[in-house]
Amino acid sequence: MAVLTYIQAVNQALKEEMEKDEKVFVLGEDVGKRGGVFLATAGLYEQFGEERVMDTPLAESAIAGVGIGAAMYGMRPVAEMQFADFIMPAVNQIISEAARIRYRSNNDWNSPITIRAPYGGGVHGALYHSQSIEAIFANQPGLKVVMPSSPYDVKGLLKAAIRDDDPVLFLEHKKAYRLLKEEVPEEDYVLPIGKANTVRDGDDVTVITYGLCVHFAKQAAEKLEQEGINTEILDLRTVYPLDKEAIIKAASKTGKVLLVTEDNKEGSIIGEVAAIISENCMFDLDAPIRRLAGPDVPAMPYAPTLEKEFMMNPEKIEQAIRDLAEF
Amino acid sequence: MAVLTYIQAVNQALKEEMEKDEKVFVLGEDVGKRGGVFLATAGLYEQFGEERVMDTPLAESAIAGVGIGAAMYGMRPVAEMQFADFIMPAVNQIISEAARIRYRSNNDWNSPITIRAPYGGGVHGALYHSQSIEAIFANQPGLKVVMPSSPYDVKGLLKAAIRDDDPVLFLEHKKAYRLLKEEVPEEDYVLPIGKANTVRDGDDVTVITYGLCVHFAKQAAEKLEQEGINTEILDLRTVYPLDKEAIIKAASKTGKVLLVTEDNKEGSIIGEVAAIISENCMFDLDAPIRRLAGPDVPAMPYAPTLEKEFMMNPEKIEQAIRDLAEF
Amino acid sequence: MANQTYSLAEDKETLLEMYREMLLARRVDERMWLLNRSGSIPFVVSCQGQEVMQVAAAFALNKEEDYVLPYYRDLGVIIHFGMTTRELFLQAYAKAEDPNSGGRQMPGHFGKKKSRIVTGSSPVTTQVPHATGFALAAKMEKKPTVAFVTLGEGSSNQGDFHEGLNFAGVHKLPVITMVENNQYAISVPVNKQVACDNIADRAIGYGMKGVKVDGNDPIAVYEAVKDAHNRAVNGEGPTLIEAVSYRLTPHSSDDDDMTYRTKDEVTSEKEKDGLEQFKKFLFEKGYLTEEINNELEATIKQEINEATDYAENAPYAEVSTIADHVYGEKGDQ
Amino acid sequence: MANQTYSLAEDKETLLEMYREMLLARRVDERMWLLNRSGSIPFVVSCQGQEVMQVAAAFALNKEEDYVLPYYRDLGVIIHFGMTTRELFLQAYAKAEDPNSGGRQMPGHFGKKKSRIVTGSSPVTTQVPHATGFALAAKMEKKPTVAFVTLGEGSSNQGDFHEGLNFAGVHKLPVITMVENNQYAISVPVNKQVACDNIADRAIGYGMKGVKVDGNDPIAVYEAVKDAHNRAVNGEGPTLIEAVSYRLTPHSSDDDDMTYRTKDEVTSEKEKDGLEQFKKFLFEKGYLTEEINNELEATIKQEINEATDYAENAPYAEVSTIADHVYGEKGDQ
Ligand SMILES: Cc1ncc(C[n+]2csc(CCOP(=O)(O)OP(=O)(O)O)c2C)c(N)n1
Ligand SMILES: Cc1ncc(C[n+]2csc(CCOP(=O)(O)OP(=O)(O)O)c2C)c(N)n1
Ligand SMILES: [Mg+2]
Ligand SMILES: [Mg+2]
Repeated sequence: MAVLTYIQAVNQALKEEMEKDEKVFVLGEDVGKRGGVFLATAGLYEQFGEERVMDTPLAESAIAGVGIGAAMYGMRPVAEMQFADFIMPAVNQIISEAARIRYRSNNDWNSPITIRAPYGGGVHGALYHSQSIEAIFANQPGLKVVMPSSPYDVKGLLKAAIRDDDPVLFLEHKKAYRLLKEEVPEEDYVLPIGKANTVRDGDDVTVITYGLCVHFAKQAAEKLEQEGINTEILDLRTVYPLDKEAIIKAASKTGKVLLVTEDNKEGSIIGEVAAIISENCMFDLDAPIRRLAGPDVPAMPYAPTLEKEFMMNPEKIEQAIRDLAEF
Repeated sequence: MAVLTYIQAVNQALKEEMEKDEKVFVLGEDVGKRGGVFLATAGLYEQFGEERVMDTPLAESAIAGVGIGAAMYGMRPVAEMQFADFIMPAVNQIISEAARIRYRSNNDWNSPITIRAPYGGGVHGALYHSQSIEAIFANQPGLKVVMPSSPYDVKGLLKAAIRDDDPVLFLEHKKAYRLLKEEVPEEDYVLPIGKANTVRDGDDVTVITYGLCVHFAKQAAEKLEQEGINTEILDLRTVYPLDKEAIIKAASKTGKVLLVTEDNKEGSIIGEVAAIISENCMFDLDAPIRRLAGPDVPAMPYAPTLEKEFMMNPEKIEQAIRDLAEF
Repeated sequence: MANQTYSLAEDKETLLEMYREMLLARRVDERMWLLNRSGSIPFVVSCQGQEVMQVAAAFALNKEEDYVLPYYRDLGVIIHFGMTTRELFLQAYAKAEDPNSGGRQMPGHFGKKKSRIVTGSSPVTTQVPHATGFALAAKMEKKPTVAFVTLGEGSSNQGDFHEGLNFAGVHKLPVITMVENNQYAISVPVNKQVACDNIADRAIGYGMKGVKVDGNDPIAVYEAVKDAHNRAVNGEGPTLIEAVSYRLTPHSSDDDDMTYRTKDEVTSEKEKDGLEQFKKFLFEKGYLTEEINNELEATIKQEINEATDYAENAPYAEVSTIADHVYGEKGDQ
Repeated sequence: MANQTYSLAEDKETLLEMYREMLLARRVDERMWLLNRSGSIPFVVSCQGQEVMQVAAAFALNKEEDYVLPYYRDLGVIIHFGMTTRELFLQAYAKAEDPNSGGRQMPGHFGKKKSRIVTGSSPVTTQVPHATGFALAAKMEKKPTVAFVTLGEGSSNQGDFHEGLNFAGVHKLPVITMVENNQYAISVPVNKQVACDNIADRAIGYGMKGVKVDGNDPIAVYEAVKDAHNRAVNGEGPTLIEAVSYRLTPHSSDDDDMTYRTKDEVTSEKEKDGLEQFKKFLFEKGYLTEEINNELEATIKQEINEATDYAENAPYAEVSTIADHVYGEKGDQ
């Protein structure tokens, strides 16, 4: 098995799906010759040509809308939003159209588009190149929102997204692109959309999180193990619709739950996770649910001091787990 | 005091604010001669003229964006989205711009725009004229989201929104427009944005809700009173940012909490309410938090049978309160 | 009627079939207003005044290869593409059997894959980028398919119009966009929607051909769309067509147009009604006679009566189906 | 240099001041690249190749009455409107004292109310409807104010361009929109962004005047903007100006333009550099001499050195301020 970075896993999944199915094509800004500003599509233009690796005009509503049209026709478009922050002009196409096409047509039409977007901070991106945007979309039946936490998951989940018969919003943490590396099988595999994944077993405290924060949580858990604190970590993988069973099981297991997100606290998707727990297994809890999140400010500032203050990190998580363990 | 309907209260608040401050003006589709498709602006065109009651081209991103520009200049625009469902093309202007202008400019600029939009179902509006859209916006620091439940609240809260120095999304339930009537003072008054309101005292069960559902909850509570079940009802009034104190107080009071929304369940704002309770007063609860919401389908269908199945009503709330009381 | 060299003017059969479809659209629409006013259906949004451009345009398309992305007034387009009268009343009554949405959407939200009619929503103009997407896919698949999309003139101010047409222009895609300029967007007259003299003037900004035609002249509309279709299938790219007529009814059954326009204006516009003009033209040509016309009216009336009865008595979708088809399941496409 | 009758060509003082501002913008930009490459600042996005059009346009505006809504390359515009060299380095270093955002936004996100520079964001083209809003407000308040907004040619494909300009056209508002066509949108050449020959051709669709000028010709740009400004204040409505030059640097410090364009192309374009041309013109005119020029360069260099030192040593915002100004408080505006 080769060791791949998170971004290489994105690239490999795209390459393999395009080789496997000629209905798969990529469209977005600078995805062609440039290979994407993060090189997610590097080499694809050379291998598959301009028509299947298409530089679009600078217009996100068209990137989504044209992709949705092609998907209804029967293609498998993979649309790239250059930064998740710039998906906003496409919200009408994604929510009013992609998410509702199957339901509104009573199953006559469907729209199997995958929309990739790099989200998250810690890259000196400031207010508009650092945002977590999942909460805006994680309330729209008909849409699926996937947020992988590792190169292995990226490959298996992106392939699943492209093959999914419904629209999938695929959010990649841009700081993870080069930070995270691991062995990724050469062969073809898919991971189930809609299912969470237990990435660590423990019986003292349960951490439920997703995306880059899974990596931070693992680091924290390893340190705490030396103190004899054993942490269960559930990676949501799909943040909409949520895997309720897995959440209830993981919360009940330890009775002490820490929910972690890089997003602002109020209105983030971990609020829904807390609600599911409080509805279904509140009496199994030995401590109040604890949420660890970004501050409720528009997004993270550029100044390194302020960015650091906003960002999630292993230390914050470690402290929160310890507090819960000692509760 | 005159008895006003919910829509008349909207109209009166607009009229009085326009009389009081000539920087206040209205812009939107068909708000002029037509007086708005729900007659929210009836008579204003005649009283204040075309320039202050402006029919715009059919383009929501411009309605919001031009309003935001005028607000930065120093005006007090009140933009109307003809239906909340059609706010989607304006999401970029509302979230990327209005909500971030003060923070990103470090308080040098601000954008005091009010954006009114009729939301909600039960009016044969089907998928695109019935939606609850608050969850999309109730995660954006810098923005305030207000959802009044009665004519009295409409007048006081809309005036407060127009005078607020920050952007306010003001969501009016279109079924309430003519359904709800009550005495509304002639004189000028404002109600505080950001504060919830206890509309009913009780010590058996606490219902926390907002908008039209407050009306349904009151009806349910009155019936249950005869059975000796006393219901506390907290009207959130502002759904973002939430009044955490009031939520904690109301939940702790009875220890049995029912959260109600007309929106789809997963990802709705009552999830955040549940999270606040489970973080802050979980051990004061005598029953699991109960959520009553719409089904997780894109929006309510047109066929009367299906619309009825989707919509919230007093019977559903009554049953849920009774179940909790008996828990 | 502009005098024409093209043989369509001499093609009796086609002209009569066009007339039949226009008349059917008009009569179906009129019936729906009756049903609405009598309280049987809660809503109707009309094609009246636009049937001529709709049917004439549809005739210039290829029913086997093309896709249409209609908007809510396009009864004429979808009738030609295969939506039956019965299906039209099933959607008006929101019954389970409605192929458009199974009663989930409001009337006027058309879609029927079997007839190559693409599902539509309420937010205006979102179908324009979709049409570009269909055209892009067809081009990739080397199919002779053209995407035909319509919208109102007010809707041509949405960002999606600009983004969708620009994309089609840059990639020279086989899309025909027809703006049905009926001179009002609900209460707002076209001069408060746009400052340009012609919506067709926007074409140059997208590097495509722009054409303005009299929407009450079926032969002019047919030829404009036919020409655009030829260029599309020959890889010469997209066309923007503006067809002008007048909205003869209020915006919808919820609207009161007397709050913003006068009875006189409407009456004088009614006199230019394209359907009436076309009928006169067919009489003058001797293609249509009182006898044929009465027979036609009678057949249509019966068809509508049967469809109304059928739809009225058809069942609503089971309440238990409310959560069906949010996501696909094995066995769906 | 197009030969001109208008006296600006003879107005030595103004031309020299224009030159000074263009040169300052260029030298500030060059310093930022040095600081970036040496690791002192994480990011820079450049004005190089566009200083001439930016400064010339700004000179045609009224600093006391107008508002500018610049985009990230507009060093020339904001320098003329009053952003100091020190402030430019404060924002590059993201220090607390930065008037643009107090170090909250990336470099190139300008805003300073005192200088009538409206705060900008990263999503492109959102400033276009804002400019229309400023113009609308000014018109309501009967002020002689004009809103001047800029964007790139790629950004002219966003829906907000269409919606903002259409609104301005319909209401005949005093807005000047200048598209700075530098022929690339990151890696995508203009011919893959638009299919029209000129961005200015889009004006007709909004019922406004469209003008295309050589962005390397300061006198042509000045006159185009001046003319638009005159018409705006006389209630004759908005203008769309396309000014053409070339992006001399990579898109930003994060970009590698050699992946999509050739060194030869860039070198040959460098020869048309408007700043160099203008300098030659001033020498020919005898307005500029080696001596004056060296003095100018020296003063600018010192100004930049001082600003760099100041900014480098200035403090970042206190961590405790992270939650300030999410919402207004008593005492704010
Ligand atoms: C995005 C959006 N905004 C507003 C509406 C409400 N609305 C429905 S039809 C209409 C007017 C459309 O006018 P036009 O495009 O000229 O089409 P017409 O109805 O005249 O055929 C409006 C404002 C909508 N459906 N979608
Ligand atoms: C809505 C949005 N989408 C994408 C981006 C990323 N982006 C930043 S600049 C740019 C290219 C802009 O090109 P152009 O408009 O020609 O301006 P230029 O940089 O050439 O001056 C892109 C795609 C963005 N900032 N905003
Ligand atoms: Mg119209
Ligand atoms: Mg450019």
